[in-house]
Amino acid sequence: MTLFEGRNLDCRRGGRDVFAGLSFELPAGGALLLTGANGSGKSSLLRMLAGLLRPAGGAILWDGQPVGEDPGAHAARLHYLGHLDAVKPVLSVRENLRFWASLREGAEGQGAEGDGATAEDAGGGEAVPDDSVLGESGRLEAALDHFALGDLADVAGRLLSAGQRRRLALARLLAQPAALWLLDEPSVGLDHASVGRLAAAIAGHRARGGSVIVATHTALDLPDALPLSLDALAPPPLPEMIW
Amino acid sequence: MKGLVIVIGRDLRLALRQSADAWLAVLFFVLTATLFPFGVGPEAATLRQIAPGVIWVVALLAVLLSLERLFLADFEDGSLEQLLLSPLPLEVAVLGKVAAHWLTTGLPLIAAAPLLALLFHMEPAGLLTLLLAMLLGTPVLSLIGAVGAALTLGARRGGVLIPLLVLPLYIPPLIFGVGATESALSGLSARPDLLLLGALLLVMLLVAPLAAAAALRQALE
Amino acid sequence: MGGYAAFVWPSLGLTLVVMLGLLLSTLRQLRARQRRLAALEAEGATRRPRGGSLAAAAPGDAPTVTRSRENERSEEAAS
Amino acid sequence: MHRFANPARFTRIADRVLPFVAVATAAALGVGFYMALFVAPPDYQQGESVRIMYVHVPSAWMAMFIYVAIAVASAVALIWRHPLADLAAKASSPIGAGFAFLTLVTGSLWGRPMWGTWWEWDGRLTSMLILFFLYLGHMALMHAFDDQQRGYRAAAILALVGVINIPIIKFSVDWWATLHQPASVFRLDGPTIHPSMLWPLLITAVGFKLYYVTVVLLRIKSELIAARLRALDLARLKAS
Repeated sequence: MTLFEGRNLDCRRGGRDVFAGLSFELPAGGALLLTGANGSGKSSLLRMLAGLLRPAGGAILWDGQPVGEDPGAHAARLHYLGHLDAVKPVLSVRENLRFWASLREGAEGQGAEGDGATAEDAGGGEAVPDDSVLGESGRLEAALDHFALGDLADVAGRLLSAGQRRRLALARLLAQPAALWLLDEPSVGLDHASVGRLAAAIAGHRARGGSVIVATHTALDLPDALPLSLDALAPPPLPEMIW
Repeated sequence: MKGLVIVIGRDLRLALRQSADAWLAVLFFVLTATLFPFGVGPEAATLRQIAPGVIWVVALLAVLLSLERLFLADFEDGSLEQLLLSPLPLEVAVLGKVAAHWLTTGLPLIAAAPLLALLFHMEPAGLLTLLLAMLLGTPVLSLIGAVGAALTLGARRGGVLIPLLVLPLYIPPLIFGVGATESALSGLSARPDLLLLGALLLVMLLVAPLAAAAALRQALE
Repeated sequence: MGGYAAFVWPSLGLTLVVMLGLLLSTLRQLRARQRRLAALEAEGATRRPRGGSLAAAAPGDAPTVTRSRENERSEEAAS
Repeated sequence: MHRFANPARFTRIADRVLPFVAVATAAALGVGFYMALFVAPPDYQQGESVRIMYVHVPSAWMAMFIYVAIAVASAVALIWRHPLADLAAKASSPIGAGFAFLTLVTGSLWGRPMWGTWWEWDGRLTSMLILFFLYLGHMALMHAFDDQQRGYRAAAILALVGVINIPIIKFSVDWWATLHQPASVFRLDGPTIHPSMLWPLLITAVGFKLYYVTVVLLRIKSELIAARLRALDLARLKAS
C-alpha cells in the first residue's frame, strides 16, 4: 500500500534541468535509497519532497493527497535533515535539541502506529525508545543517549566536533516522532559506531511504521530498501530549450 | 501562541548569550547623537529644537544597523529551513523573531532615550510622549526591517542593500514619531500622531510577517 | 517665453534626452543580443529534438524562463 | 493564463504591434509637445513657466502608473508564476525610475521661478523623491542575486510591499508638509485647468503612455533573447 508517492517529478535549478520524469512509491515502513552522481539532484529531490522546493512539474502525494494543499500538515509529519546541522553555538546540546523538539510538541507525527511489524523484528541493534512509555523530556534524554550525547548534554554547541554536531542533528529525529524522515547524507562525519546507531534508529523508525528516504554515498545498513538511481533520469545533455 | 513564545524565548536567550550585539545598537544610538552638538554647536536653544528629530533619526539608524543579523545566522547554519519545516507557521516564527529583535534592540533604545533627551536639553513635558511614540514606533521599524532583511538573504552586498530597501519605508514612522513629540513640546495634542503611529503598527503587524515569510520561503528555495 | 525660457526649454529638452536615451539604450542592447543569438545559431550548436524519451512529461507549452546572473553580466560587459 | 507565455508567440505579437505603437507614440508626443510649447496659452499667474507642466505632470502620472503596473505584474508572477510577468516587472522599473527622475528635475526647474529656490520640501515633490528611491531599491534588488530567478521573486515581493506603503508614505508626507509649510507657496499642480490647457496635457500624457508601451515591449523582447542566450551558454557549458 502506497503512503508517499512522487509522480513524474521535474526539477529545474538555475536554468538547468536536473532531472525529469522521476516517479517513486513508498509504503508505510518502507525505505528509499537515493543514489546518483554529484549534481544528479539527490539533495534537490529531498528538498522538493520536504516542501522547500517547488517541483517544475509532476505531483507529490501523501495518502493520495497532494502535499502542496496543506504544507503545514506536511511539515508536521516529516523530519528533514539537510547538509546543515542547525546547531546554535551558544546553546548547550540539550537546549539545542529541546528547542526543535518543543516546536513539534502537540503536532505528533502520524507514523507512530505502524502496520504489523514489531520493533524486535527489525530493530536488531539498540532498542529505540517507545514513544508511548516516555514523556517529552524522557524522549529527549533517550534521543541524546541513543546518539551517545548524554555526557555532552550541557556542553555548548560551539565546542562540538563536526561528528558530534551531526549526531545532535540526528537526535532531532528521535526527540519528536514524525512519519517521514528525509535524510540527506546523514552519515557524513560520523564514526563507525555512530553509523550503526543511525542504522538502528532508522530500523526502529521503520518498525513503528515510519518511512524514510535516504541519499547517501556511504554504506548504510538499510534492509529491503528500494533503490532509486537518479543517474538514469538525467535529461539529455542539452537542456530543454526555452522555445 | 505557544510556538511564538518558544521562538521569542530562544532568540532572547541567543541574544543574551551574545550580549555584545545587543549593546552595539544602544552604543551607536548614544554615540551618534553626541556628534550633533559638535556639528550644530552646543547652544541649548538649537539642541532643544532639533532634539526630537535627532533622537528619532538616530534610533532609526541604530535599528537599521542591527537588521542584517536578524535572519542571517539562522539562514547560514540551517536553522531557518528547520524553522520553515516545523509545524509552526513561518509567519508566526517571523513574528517571534521580530518580537525578540524589538526586545533586544528597540526596548534598549527606548531606555536610553531619556539620556539623550537630557543631553539635548529637551523639555521634560515632551519626554513621556517621546517614550510613548517610540514604544509604538520602534516595533514598526523592526517589522519593516524584517522584510528588508529577509529579502536580501543570499544577495551580493546584502548588508548595503538593506538601507536602500528599508529607509524609504521608514519615513512614515519617522514623521509621526517626531510629529507626536513636537506636538507635545509645543503644547498641542499628540493624540493624532500617536493614533496614526498605532494604526501603522497594526498594518505592519499584518503585512510584514506575511511579506517576510514569503521572502524567506523564496530565499530557501 | 516671457523670461522663463531658461526653465521651459531645459525641461522639455531634458525630457526628450532621457526618453530618447532610454529608448536608444534599449534598442542597442536588443540589437547586440540579437546579433549574438544569430551568431550562436549560425554556429550550429543549437538545439536537439525536444522531449527525450526519459523526459516524457516535458513541459512543452509552459516554458519557464530561467537565467543566471554571471552570463548576463559578461554579456552586458560585452555589449 | 499561460497563453502568452510562449516566447515565440509573444515576440510575434510584439513585432506586429510595435510599428503601430511606435508611430502613434511619435505622433502623440510631436503634437503634444508642439501644442504645449506654441498653442497652449500662458497661465495668468505663472505666465509662460506653466509650459513645464506639460512634461512635469505626465511624468509624475507615469512614475506612479508604472509602479502600480510593476506591482500588478509582480502579483501575477508570484501567484501564477507567469514568466512574462517577471520580465515585464524587470523591464518596467528603469522606465519608471526615468519618469520619476524627470518629474523631480522638471519640478525643480519649474519651482525655481515660482518659489525662488531649486528645491522646496513640497509634499508632492518629496513623495516623488521617495518613489524614486523605491524604484532604485527595486532595480538594485532585481540585480542583487547570482540566480536571476531569485531576483525576480525578491523584487516582486518588494514591489508588493512598496505598493501597500505608497499611500501610507503619501499620506504621511502630506501630513508633514502641511505642518511645516506656509500656505502661500505655489503648488506644482495643474492649476484650475482650462480646456485650452487640458488638451495639450492629455495628448502629451497619451504620448508618454504609448512611449512606455513601446519601450517595455522592446525591453521584454530583449530580455527573452537574453534568456535564450543564457540557456545556450549553459548548454555549451554542459556539453564541454
